[in-house]
Amino acid sequence: MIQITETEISLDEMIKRARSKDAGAMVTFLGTVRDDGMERIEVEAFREAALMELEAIQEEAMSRFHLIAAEVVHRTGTLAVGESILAIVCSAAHREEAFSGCRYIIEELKKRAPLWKKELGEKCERWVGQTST
Amino acid sequence: MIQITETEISLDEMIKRARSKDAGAMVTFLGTVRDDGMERIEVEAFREAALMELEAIQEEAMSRFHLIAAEVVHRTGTLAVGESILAIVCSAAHREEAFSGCRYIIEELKKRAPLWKKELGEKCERWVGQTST
Amino acid sequence: MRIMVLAFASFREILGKERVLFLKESATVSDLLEELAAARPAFKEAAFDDTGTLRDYVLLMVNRKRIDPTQDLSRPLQEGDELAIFPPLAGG
Amino acid sequence: MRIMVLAFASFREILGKERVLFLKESATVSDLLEELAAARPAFKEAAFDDTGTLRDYVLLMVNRKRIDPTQDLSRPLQEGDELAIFPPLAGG
Repeated sequence: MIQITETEISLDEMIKRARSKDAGAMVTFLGTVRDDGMERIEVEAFREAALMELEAIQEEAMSRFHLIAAEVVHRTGTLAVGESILAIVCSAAHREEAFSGCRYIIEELKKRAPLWKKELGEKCERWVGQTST
Repeated sequence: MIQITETEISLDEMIKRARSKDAGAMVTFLGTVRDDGMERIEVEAFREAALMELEAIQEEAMSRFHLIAAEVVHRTGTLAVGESILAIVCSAAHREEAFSGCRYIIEELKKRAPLWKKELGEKCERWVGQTST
Repeated sequence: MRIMVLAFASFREILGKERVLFLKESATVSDLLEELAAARPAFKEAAFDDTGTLRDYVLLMVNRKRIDPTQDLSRPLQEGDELAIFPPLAGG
Repeated sequence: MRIMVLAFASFREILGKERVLFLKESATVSDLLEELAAARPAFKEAAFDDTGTLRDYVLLMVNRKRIDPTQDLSRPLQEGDELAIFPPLAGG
């Protein structure tokens, strides 16, 4: 399941969906808001394009690493320090595949999915990964 | 936290404990009972020695990969297909460290921690990883 | 012809999330960007350097497919096309 | 002297989980294993090959530290030592 959502990510639900009697390993990546001196972040998506891209990435990961299930949920909106921005869950027969699949999805997502983060502090705000204009 | 337990693993609790405002990434490994033609497995531990070894592995992972938290819970007793045998949760500032730390712990656990699995089927039973005697 | 322009992140803050532009037939991506720059000095400053070249970090999609700003700016747009403008990706 | 023997997995099924053995002073790991083999033919068959050599997959710990069966079988045990016998590890 691929989702871009304004509401809190339920890793629990994702893990339930990824469980299978054929799976011996499940690897989960959770990206959380790290305290970098800011108070909160805003996450923005080009929703339709991001969903398309995430589906493509999911399919690539499933077939390359023989995954049994791959779940990706990306949060949008305003998030406080400590909250989950992104969750990826991959299940496979063996751990090698589950680790590689999960890693593949996060790396490709960062390169290809049209999503942006803005850090908001008391005094300043800054789009992540952009040189100041 | 390191634990060897007869009761069901709560990944949720482990993730709560591993959350931190300094963490940007959390990687979780869940080992589950895969349907290999058997009905259930029995997991046995040399409890005191396994706890000692898991603590040593946890400390190595924490310092090598600058982890913020590392949680390891291994189940013992009788488990059905689909149940969780093992959960590892690692949080770190960045994903590279969280992935490497989690991977390190599972690989070392398999090599070093005195734990055993027996597959139980309708007609046969078999200690995993052992040539028949 | 009618082109939908979508802008995200820092470019959304300058241009708004969506706007419809009416351009002459056979207008190119470059024509559209110049029209936006003429209408919004803040966009011109954010997207172009002093020599009038599109800055490196300006990313573009036409109909949800990335185009290469070093090669595809002369590409003619079609009635109903959607052009998206955004800075480098930062998801996850 | 008193030695505690712990056995796990397939060796637990043969030997039971815990047993206390009383050995003569200066008995070695090897002496202990031979005593067990003499008492339990099933253990002898599981742990030793036809030439009387300890099989590869027999793992040993003395006081919760692994010992190397190719080198340390002649190691003398001490009063109160704990010897653990088990097959290859299979956790996770």
